[in-house]
Amino acid sequence: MKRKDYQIITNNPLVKENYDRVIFVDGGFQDVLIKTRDLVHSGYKLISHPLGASIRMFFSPYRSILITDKADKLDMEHVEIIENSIVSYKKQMDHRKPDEANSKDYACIDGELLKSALEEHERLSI
Amino acid sequence: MKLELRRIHIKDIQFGNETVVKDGILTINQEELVNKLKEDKRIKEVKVDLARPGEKVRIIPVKDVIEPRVKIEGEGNGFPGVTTKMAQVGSGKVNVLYGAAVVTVGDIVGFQEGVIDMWGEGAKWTPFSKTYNIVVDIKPVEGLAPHTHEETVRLAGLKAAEYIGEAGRNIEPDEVLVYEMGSHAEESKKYPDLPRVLYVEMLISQGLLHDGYIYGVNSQLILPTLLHPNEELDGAVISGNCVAACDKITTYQHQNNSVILDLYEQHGKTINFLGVILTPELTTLEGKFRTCDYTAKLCKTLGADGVIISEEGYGNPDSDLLMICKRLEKEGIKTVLITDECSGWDGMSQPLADTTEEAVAVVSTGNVSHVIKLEPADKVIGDINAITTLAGGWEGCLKEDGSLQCELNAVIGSTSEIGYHNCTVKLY
Amino acid sequence: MAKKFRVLYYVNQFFGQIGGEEKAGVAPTFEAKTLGPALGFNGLLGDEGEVIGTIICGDNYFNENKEEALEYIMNVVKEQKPDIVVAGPAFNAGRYGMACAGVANAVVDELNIPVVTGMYVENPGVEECKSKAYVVSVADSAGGMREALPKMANLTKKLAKGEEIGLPEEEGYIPQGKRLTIFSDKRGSQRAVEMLLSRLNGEAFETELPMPVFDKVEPAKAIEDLSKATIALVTSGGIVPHGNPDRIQSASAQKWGKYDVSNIDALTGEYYTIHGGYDPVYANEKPDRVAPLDLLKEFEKEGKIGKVYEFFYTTTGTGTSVGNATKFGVEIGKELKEAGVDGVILTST
Amino acid sequence: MVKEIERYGIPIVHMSTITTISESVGANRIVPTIAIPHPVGNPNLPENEEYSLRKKMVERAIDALGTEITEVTQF
Repeated sequence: MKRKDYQIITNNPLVKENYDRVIFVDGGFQDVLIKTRDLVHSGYKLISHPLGASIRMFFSPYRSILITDKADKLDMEHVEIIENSIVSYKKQMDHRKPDEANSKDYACIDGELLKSALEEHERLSI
Repeated sequence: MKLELRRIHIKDIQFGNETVVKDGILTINQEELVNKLKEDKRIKEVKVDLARPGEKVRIIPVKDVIEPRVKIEGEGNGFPGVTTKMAQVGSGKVNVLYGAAVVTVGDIVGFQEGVIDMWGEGAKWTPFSKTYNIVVDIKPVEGLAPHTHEETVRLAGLKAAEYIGEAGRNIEPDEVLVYEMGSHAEESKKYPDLPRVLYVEMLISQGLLHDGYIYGVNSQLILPTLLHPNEELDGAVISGNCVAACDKITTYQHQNNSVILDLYEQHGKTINFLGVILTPELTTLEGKFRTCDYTAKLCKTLGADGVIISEEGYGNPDSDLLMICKRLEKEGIKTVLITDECSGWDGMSQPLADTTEEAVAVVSTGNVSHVIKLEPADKVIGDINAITTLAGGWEGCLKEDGSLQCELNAVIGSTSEIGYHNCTVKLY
Repeated sequence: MAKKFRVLYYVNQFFGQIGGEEKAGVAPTFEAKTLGPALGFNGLLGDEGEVIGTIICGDNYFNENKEEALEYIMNVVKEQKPDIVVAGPAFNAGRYGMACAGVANAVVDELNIPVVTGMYVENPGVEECKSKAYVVSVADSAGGMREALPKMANLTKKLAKGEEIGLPEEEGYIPQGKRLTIFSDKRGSQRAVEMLLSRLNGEAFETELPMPVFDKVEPAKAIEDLSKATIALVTSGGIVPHGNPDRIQSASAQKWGKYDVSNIDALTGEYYTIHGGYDPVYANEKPDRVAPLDLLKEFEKEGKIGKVYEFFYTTTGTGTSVGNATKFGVEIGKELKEAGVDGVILTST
Repeated sequence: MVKEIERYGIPIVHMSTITTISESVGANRIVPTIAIPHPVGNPNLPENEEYSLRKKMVERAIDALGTEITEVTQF
């Protein structure tokens, strides 16, 4: 990766092992969202969307989110996205538990999706 | 472009010594099919099974569904850019084994759960309980990287559909559907007074198990692009999605995209249908802003008066859907959105987390958290372990009598956001 | 012949034929008879069901002694074992509506027995119980009795027999707010095309997923002279005195607290945060970062505002239900109004 | 809470970080704040700068109460 303007908020041990610039969250998907929210409220911006694109990924025990490496002015659009994501997550998981039985596979796919997100970020050279 | 979809009505399927269609009965030479697929050295084992509507059969975990076809006239048999040489599709004659479907199963990851029940309560919720399904279960050799594994299963499904489709080459069709549409200039001249309508079809484009392909190009890499509707009906777009069972667009649903077909139906009568814009749903926010702006710009440049936007998936794509809507409505272009919703088990939650006041016309294709009960099957095709994943993931979702409770989101095509199925939501 | 299903009826003092406003204070009684609307209602059930008795309660009694009233009523319900409970119709009578709603919620929540009632759509009782009971939409006065009872009786029959309940507009009840997945006779794409055609032709269309509409209040008039005004400070940021004396919950708050701040110049030092939804470090360091009492006191000294109201109000916003937030607002607003407060600063996290 | 208090005819200003949520709960006078953990403050600033920022925000809120409005307004 040429760009170095990101950080990864993750609770995925695979990601922790394989990447630099990691803010590791010792907790669940929701804790990753909350950590992201705290940082967005302190002026960091979201690079990747906090949620996945399919319902199954809501059940993932692991999540990795990309944010900027520097705090800037608070961006309301980003605040709204992370807040709505938390509402959405809680609603989806209302009665469900994360799918721990398949946690290895989720860790792998989360890692793959992160890789795609980073490549996409790389293609947008701002 | 002029495309003839020549439907041969399939009324039953069976195994036999050769792969042929006779009197509407599709016979499959199992061995030949297996050998054909095993030409790919990455495949270790192939099992083929049949599932007919009404049988107490459960298919799980489904990866993709493909319609078997053969092109008898015109360029590009199969799926150009993926399984066959590059060609411009959208014109010519295609013989379709209508009523048959190739269903690929195979767990690339343990949490795939997409289910098709061929009978009873479960059958009501999926459009693929009404097709005669040739189920192809693919086990690759050990040690494949996840990407290669996914690709292997994806290609095997497409090849199986091509192989079976060949059986229809010389059969007289039961009905012929003609899809013809000229250039924008020609059509506008023919129908100067009809409102111009575009279809924006969003595709999940986010990485492994979350991809779509257009002429073999991963949609992650494209700017929104314009297609003649015939191209999609003729195999230009395929699915690489595995984990959004209820609302992913299977390859079958691209080949038979219901929004395209229903807009075609109105072309020249009430509207002038301009075509399909395929829009990737990206992961990064900057990427999302770019594709949404670009989509709106295309619609405006093409002079659309109205646009139907269909989403794929659930979660971050909701943002794209509403952003596109907002941008179009601001330009005075009227939109109708198709999406599913999550209003919780009891249907009492706010259905969308993101909202925008511009989204005044929305078709809801069902609540993904709606709980349904599935009876025990006599026979399970695929991976019996996937049943545990299928059952809800909460206390008491597996009953003593073998029945299970799951949410609609596990059922293939149940809340199809191209409106392929009949589910909707009403306020009670 | 199948056994008749059993209906227990609830009415107020007026419809129970005890008396008018002067009898609104009477405690609940039970009569094994069909009184008032219960009589006509019984007739509408035909051979299928019967009203086994009527509970009568004064509207004021119910609303002022809800606990006692419900205790009596619930005991009757438990003894009589009805298959279904019917209350009202209350038309536009607010206290009667609230009583029907109170009975409905208790019966559904505790005994899981279905309840049918009838109210005018603006009756405050509707919001209270529509998600649990079936509230038939009726006229705003008792003149609508003749139309109300058959609708209520139809729903009662269906519920008692376990039949499927149709759409609100078909059955005549006020939507309960449940979004149910059902099958349409047209596939989604067809519905989308038709909706678009309606839009393009300027015809009426109905979205299947209405965006939420937010209830608006007219902006209150501005304060004319700030230098004479009393300003109150309210927060949903969970700032409380050390030790959290009122035990306000850190999330999903069930109550609010008020604390005398007339003798202090800042919250810092004596207050801290109990809010469960954010990193507490900054707020604990300086709670005035969440509720800026210090600066309001400064502006009071400088004469920019007349006075900081002597009480500071606080609760937590995280996970607090809309219902509770509304209730807190009503209660706090009432106190502030009575105290003659001129303006309010509400801070949220 | 905002709406219900304003219903009594008392002008109320909502100091809130998420102004869209503020609008959705029915606030008419809104002052945007800094961040959820410290709406009326910014611990990253030197003390005197934080003080003047805070004072400005609270003054804006007070002035909002003295300003006649007809629709949702951000101050």
